[in-house]
Amino acid sequence: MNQKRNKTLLRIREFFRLLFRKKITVLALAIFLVLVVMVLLAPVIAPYGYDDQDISRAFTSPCREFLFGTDKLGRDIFSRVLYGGRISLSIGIIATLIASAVGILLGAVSGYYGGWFDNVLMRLFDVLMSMPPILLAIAISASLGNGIMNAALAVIVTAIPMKARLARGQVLTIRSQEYMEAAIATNASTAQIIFRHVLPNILPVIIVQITLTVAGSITTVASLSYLGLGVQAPFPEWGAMLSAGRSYLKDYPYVILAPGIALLLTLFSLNVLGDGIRDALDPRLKD
Amino acid sequence: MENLLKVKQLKKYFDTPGGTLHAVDDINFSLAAGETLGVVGESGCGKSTLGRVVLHLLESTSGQIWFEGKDITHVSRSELRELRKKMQIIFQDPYASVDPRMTISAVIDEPLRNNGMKSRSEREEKVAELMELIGLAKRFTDYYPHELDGGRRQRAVIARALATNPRFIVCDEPVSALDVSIQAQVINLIMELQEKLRLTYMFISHDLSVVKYVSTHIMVMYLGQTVEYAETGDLFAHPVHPYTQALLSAVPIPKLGAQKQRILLKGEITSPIDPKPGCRFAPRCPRACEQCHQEIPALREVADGHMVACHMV
Amino acid sequence: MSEKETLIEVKDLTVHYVLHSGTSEAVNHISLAMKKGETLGLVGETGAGKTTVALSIMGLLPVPPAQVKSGEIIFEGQDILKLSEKEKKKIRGNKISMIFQDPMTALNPIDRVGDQIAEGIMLHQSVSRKEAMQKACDIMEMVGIPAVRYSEYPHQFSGGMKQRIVIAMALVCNPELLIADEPTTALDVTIQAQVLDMINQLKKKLGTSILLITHDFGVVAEMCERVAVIYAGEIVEAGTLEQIFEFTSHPYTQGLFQSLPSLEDSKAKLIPIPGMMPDPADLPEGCKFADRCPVCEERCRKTLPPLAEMEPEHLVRCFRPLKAK
Amino acid sequence: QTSPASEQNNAGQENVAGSTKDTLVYAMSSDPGTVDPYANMALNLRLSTQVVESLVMYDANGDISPQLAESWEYDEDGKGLTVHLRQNVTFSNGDPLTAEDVVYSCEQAMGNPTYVGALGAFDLASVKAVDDNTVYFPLTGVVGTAHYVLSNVFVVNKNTYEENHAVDIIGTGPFIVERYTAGDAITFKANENYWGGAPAIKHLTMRFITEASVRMTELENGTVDMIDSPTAEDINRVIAGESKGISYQESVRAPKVQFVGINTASVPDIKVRQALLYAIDQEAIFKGAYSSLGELGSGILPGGWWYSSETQGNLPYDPEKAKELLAEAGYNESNPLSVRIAYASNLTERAAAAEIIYNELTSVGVNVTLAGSEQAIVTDQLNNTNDYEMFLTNYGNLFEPGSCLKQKLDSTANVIGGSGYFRYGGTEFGDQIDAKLAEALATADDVERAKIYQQIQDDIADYAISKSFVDQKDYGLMTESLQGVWWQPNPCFKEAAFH
Amino acid sequence: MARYIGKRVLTMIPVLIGVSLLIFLLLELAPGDAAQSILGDYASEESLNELREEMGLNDPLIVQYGRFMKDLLLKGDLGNSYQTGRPVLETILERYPMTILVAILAVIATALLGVTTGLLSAVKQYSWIDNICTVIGMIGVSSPSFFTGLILIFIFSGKLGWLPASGSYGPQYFILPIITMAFGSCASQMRMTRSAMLEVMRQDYIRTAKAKGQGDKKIVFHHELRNALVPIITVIGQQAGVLLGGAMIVEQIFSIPGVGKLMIDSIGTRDYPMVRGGVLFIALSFSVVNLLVDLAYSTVDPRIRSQLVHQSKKKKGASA
Ligand SMILES: Nc1ncnc2c1ncn2[C@@H]1O[C@H](COP(=O)(O)OP(=O)(O)OP(=O)(O)O)[C@@H](O)[C@H]1O
Ligand SMILES: Nc1ncnc2c1ncn2[C@@H]1O[C@H](COP(=O)(O)OP(=O)(O)OP(=O)(O)O)[C@@H](O)[C@H]1O
Ligand SMILES: [Mg+2]
Ligand SMILES: [Mg+2]
Repeated sequence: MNQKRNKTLLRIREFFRLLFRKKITVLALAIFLVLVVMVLLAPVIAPYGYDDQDISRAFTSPCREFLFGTDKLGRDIFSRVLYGGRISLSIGIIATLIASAVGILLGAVSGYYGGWFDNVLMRLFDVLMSMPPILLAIAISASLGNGIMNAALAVIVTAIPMKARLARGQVLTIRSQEYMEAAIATNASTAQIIFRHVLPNILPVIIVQITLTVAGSITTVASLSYLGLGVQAPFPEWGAMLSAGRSYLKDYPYVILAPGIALLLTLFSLNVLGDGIRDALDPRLKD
Repeated sequence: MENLLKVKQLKKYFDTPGGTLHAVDDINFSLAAGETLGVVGESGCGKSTLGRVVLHLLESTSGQIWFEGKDITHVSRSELRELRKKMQIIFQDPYASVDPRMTISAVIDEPLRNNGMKSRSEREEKVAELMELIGLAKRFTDYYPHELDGGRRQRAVIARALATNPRFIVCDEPVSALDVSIQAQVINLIMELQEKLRLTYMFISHDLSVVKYVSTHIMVMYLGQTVEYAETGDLFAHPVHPYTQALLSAVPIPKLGAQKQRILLKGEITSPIDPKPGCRFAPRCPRACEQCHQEIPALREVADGHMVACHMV
Repeated sequence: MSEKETLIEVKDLTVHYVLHSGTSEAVNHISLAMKKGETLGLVGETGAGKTTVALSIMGLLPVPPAQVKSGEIIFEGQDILKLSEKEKKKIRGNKISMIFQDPMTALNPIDRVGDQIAEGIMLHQSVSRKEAMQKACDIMEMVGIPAVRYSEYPHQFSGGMKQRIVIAMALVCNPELLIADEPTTALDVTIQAQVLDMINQLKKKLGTSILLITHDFGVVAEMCERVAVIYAGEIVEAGTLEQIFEFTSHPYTQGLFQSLPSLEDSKAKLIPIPGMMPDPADLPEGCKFADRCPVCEERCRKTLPPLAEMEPEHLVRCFRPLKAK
Repeated sequence: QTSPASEQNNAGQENVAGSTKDTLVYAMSSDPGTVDPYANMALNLRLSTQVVESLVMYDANGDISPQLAESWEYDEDGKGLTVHLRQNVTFSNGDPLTAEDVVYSCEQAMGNPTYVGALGAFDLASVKAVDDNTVYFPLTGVVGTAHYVLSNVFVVNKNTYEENHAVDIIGTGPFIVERYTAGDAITFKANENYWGGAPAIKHLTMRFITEASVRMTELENGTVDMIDSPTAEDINRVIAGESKGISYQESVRAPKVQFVGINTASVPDIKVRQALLYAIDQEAIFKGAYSSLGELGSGILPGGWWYSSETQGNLPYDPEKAKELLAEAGYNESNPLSVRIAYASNLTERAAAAEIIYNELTSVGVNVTLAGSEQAIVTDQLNNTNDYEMFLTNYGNLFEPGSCLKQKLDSTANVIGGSGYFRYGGTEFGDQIDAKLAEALATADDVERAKIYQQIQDDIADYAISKSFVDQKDYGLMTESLQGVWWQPNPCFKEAAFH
Repeated sequence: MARYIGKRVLTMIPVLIGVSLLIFLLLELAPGDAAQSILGDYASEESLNELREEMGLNDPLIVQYGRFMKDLLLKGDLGNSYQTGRPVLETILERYPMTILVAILAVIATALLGVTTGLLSAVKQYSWIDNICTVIGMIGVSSPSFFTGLILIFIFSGKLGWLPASGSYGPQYFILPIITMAFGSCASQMRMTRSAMLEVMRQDYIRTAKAKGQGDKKIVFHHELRNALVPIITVIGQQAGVLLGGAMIVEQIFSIPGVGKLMIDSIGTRDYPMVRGGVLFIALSFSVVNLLVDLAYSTVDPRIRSQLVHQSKKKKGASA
């Protein structure tokens, strides 16, 4: 068993070696970790609350006291960006996880069983996917009304079909592998097959997808908020901050640059990481 | 001898975009316990499909299968579970046939777990026992398949097949992917196990010399159909069907001056999709006549236990 | 037949694949010589380095990771390895051409097969497009494929036909050397027989020399005049067909023969070679075969036996060769 | 591709070359989708008033001056209004303007409830033509300021309206619709036969540019000559003279009062309502959200407007008092008051106001939920549910003040729920207000009537249902060379010219 | 082939029916009252009810849906906008060409940019060019279009005054929006080109071509790129779909009068007929793009071509 652990360790080391082959991936991971830590420690790091208003200090330029300046209501943008990250990241991650869990399971089951279930589901997804995702998200969140939950729901619903498609395709590939047949020949039950063979084997692809989807979800939520459909005041979601600050771009660029760059960095690190993981997991690209 | 497996008028058709594909078309044979049926034929002639249908990995289109005297053509779920403990399969590609994410012990453990062996220690013991049986050193327990060479992987696959103490194993080209030196190791292992465990094999291969080495009986298939069936010695000594003869003559012999009279066939195996009436081999047959293009020849006994499907003999 | 003039000579070729995970010593100090019009069989197990030798001759080694550590390949008085890329292109497909193992993947799936044949003609001969097409048609007929199928795509052909097209492509410029890397391994025996037969006929007609890479002694027996057995990147035995088959001297070669089931004498027990080929990234010192050798001694593990000439043309790399003429 | 802007660009070049520029490009925030004045009462009037004229108009001082109506007189009993039309006015298609056109227009207005409210002073169904040039408007009561309402009677051509009104309407105005490119722009050309004399601007383009910052950029780049709905920051900068070459125009009247209201049905306790209003700092919102533009809000009607009460007003900002009152009403930390505020979150200023209120109410211990949505959803919520305690909205003051008050406060008026978003319909208070409104309408004496209206405003203030932040004006920014633009309450270009 | 196209067009129908149903359901869920939207804030309950009755809003959903489909199928009528009273179809058709124009330009820009950089970084794998392309592409995908757009306007229109910030009156007007879109999507094109190229480069037939003595350039363009086209086309198709559907936010920011902006505006004002019509139109163009992509495959790849022919043959057999 010890040997097994060693082997696992070795595999992990190999994975990281491949992952860090490109300097940019290292950079991305560093950015991401710093962002996550800062966002997690927001209550500690942030010098002000995210909603500490003081009209008298509206639009203070960045200075020692207010690192990124203040907004129209005199709130400290640095603190708001930190707290906003909590919202953006947690929606991104939670929505992605839910969408992935549901999507993958649906896709795996429908790919595995085929038949009418598969047919119905795929037709449904055809319908959902025949609209641009952002339009679907807008339609959903406009129908359900504003708010964090509804925005998250819109993101989830738009992400599920893609996850399911992906999982289904993977399952179909794996299903035709001989080891699946071998498992069936040894009386493996469907659940065993899905959980022991199918899911672990599609995991790498899924992990990559998840990193990239987190980025996508954050973008979607930010876009919704930007259009006034997503997260509502006073929560400082980045897209909402951009939306509220966009009129002041010319006079007070820091009002939108701060959340904009935070958003950009987050998405950049996630995208690069996802890409790096994909490369690292792709056996064809080894060395 | 008791018939362990009997197959009658077995057919398996696939629906494909191009039409109905006759992968297995009216196959009959019976196989006694302890014997090995060698199945040879060109790529795509339905060998693997036949094996899979017998094992219920694919449902037959029509025909009947008996196993241990029982009709198993249609079985319930629970019967199938029991059946699968007794019938196993070894695939050609030892890489594709094991889950790349499982360690060797997990691979061998899988059938034990799936077939209700609950206790962990018991299973570990059994895995160790099986690994010893097939000659895999203990240190490979936690290796992943890709860390092993083909020969060892194939041993693990054999161990997995043996885990439920089956009586019958379909070996679907178990050595074609291996190098000659390794191939010999595995063939020897398969033969030893047969003796030790009184196993019955259906041994699929396109390598005639291997089939000849391991089988007691041989069935030559062409486009889903049996063209000749005989005891091994008999078949090699007196091949009757023109296809068998051509096949035998085409095998290059690793001996100096072994050059025999080659029967070179024209063309290649035709499409099994919606085959034309008549003998399937007729388009390539050097001896084909009018009748061959009209009727499918029936499988007839031409000598004791030697069956041939040809109008011309 | 030994009087014929030498066509190509590989001298002391060493090729390594340098990877992060280790260096694969794929080919080590291999020397080969081929005469005009002759067929040389290069036999060995998976990973022995056969393809690497072939690619070195073609100048097609994947450059990283492959590195030529030493050696030269003399063809027409020049060292191919030292030629510029441009000069190599002139030789490739023209004087030396190659057939790859898998006909299924060797053809560009989206080009008409005829065009793929004509491509080589237009590259090396100053002919018009039309002439090239005509020539392609001719050669298609020659390998037994009706010229009317010029405009079809690879997926419309069966494996054997594709392999014939690949062969036609290789022969289209009358090369002096044809390297055939396991040309029939992917084919059924009856088709293999057709293809081998065809290669033989073409060879007779065109006088091309053939470097035939295979692991099948049956094919060797049928096609070759001389044989080199390669093990873990080294030649362990080389000689004429007769020398190798009748006077097998290296324990490895003998092991290979003994592990083959035979069609002729049915119940001879198979004697497998125990163990497996060493990892080319981690080769032992001494004789590479020592671990699996039934007659291995102490010194075999320490020092690499030289490739000794047992008799003219019969070379064996073993301290204890089995037998000689 | 011929386009309004390229024409404008050409004109711009001409300008450089020294000849006079006669093309004006105006940028507004969104495409109303129609030039029909009777489609709904919003931005469409910015377009339609270029083409279609009302009977009277507001002049630069905010006073009524004749337009299509030349003169008018009230009946003896004050219950009717006779309007004399200007002579020799023709529509741009050559049809003469007749009294029948006015009657026809009133019929169109009847089909639109917004106008039914806006024209509430008139008994629309009974408007009739006395002769070709005279129209008689019966009134619903004694409305001394009814002639102001004539500014909302837009006269369309009875012969062509039916066929063409959405993107190509025929009017008597200074401009003629040339082309309407949905979502992009509408172009007008000068009506050379305009009764008031052909305008100096020969081509008028109104572009729809969503982003305020982009509109401003275009103005600064000179690709647009005038913009509406600028950001408060831009306006302040222009007012302060910090933007070179850009001047501004403000509407003389404050057409809007921005305020927070309380749903009396969800918050029946007057102490709680007072507490909520005490907790809100009107000035902070005026400054923080509205950037101190316009006048600090003084009540339901804009300060200094006809009938506006001087004694009425907002409760002062007194958070301590608010806490006290809340405690008296039985709310404390363990049992906080929960308040849901409905507002249109796509309006940035209102959203900022909501955030300030959130902060202020939270600091007196109220548990606040901001329920911001798009306007359409908020409207639905306020009309059809009781799912809110407070709301942010504005009163439009496009009409005559009596109608304004009636429309806002009458619990039997045609607003859903009976009494608007305050929900006091059916209560004693509601009946009281209704009675006073009726009384005002029946009062012929102007001074008396004004008193009643002021009384109503004081009652409302005492009932503690709203606090206004700002009497808001509309602003337009333009290049300095553009002069003679009116903003009443829509931009009017008939006397505009580049200098 | 025609048969295949016919078949594909037929299969679009259920998808479009599904889309219309979905959007009907979604809008039913939505708060906001159509009658209210039309009549405005001060409408009376009676007039609202009257209008609802007139518009059939009081009928069960399924009846409303049936009526909608009937009008659509029999009269090609998508209803009238609540907001402007104009026929929805007319408005959409007016706005559609702009969206198509922008989408096509953006697709071309994306493809040009993405394919070239992808090709470069595949051919020069791990070189500095590869790295720079990757980084820039990654920044592109990571910058939400509303941010990119605002910044571009800020710089190029606001600060430098080089390019117009809004409108669609000439070639220069499209530069910023197209850059915004291409910047955001060229990374996936590049990524796909790169990996498809790397995949193809490892194929045996490339080795065969080299063995013929073929030159590098010819190998890259004739053999490799052509074979990599299928996945590249897939991505182009996906992007074309998305962009055709209206690069909604970009249209919004740059005030381009396309369908995307129309959709955002209509959703904002709860102009349901417009939303329904727009979504249907977008879904339709999505399906058409998918069909075009499949047809493009078949021109590129003879294997797919013969598959298509096969499939439609089978269909013929089945119906006979
Ligand atoms: N699941 C399937 N669906 C459709 N056709 C199939 C399926 N499985 C096999 N076939 C077809 O059935 C025929 C027989 O296939 P089978 O795999 O049994 O051949 P085989 O003799 O085992 O060939 P090989 O030597 O290549 O393994 C082939 O033409 C194959 O394409
Ligand atoms: N591109 C490569 N990168 C890394 N290692 C390689 C590469 N190509 C070959 N090798 C290694 O070099 C050794 C020799 O390979 P080669 O392909 O020459 O063997 P071969 O004799 O042709 O085998 P086969 O019979 O399987 O074709 C093997 O260990 C192989 O893993
Ligand atoms: Mg098979
Ligand atoms: Mg090889």
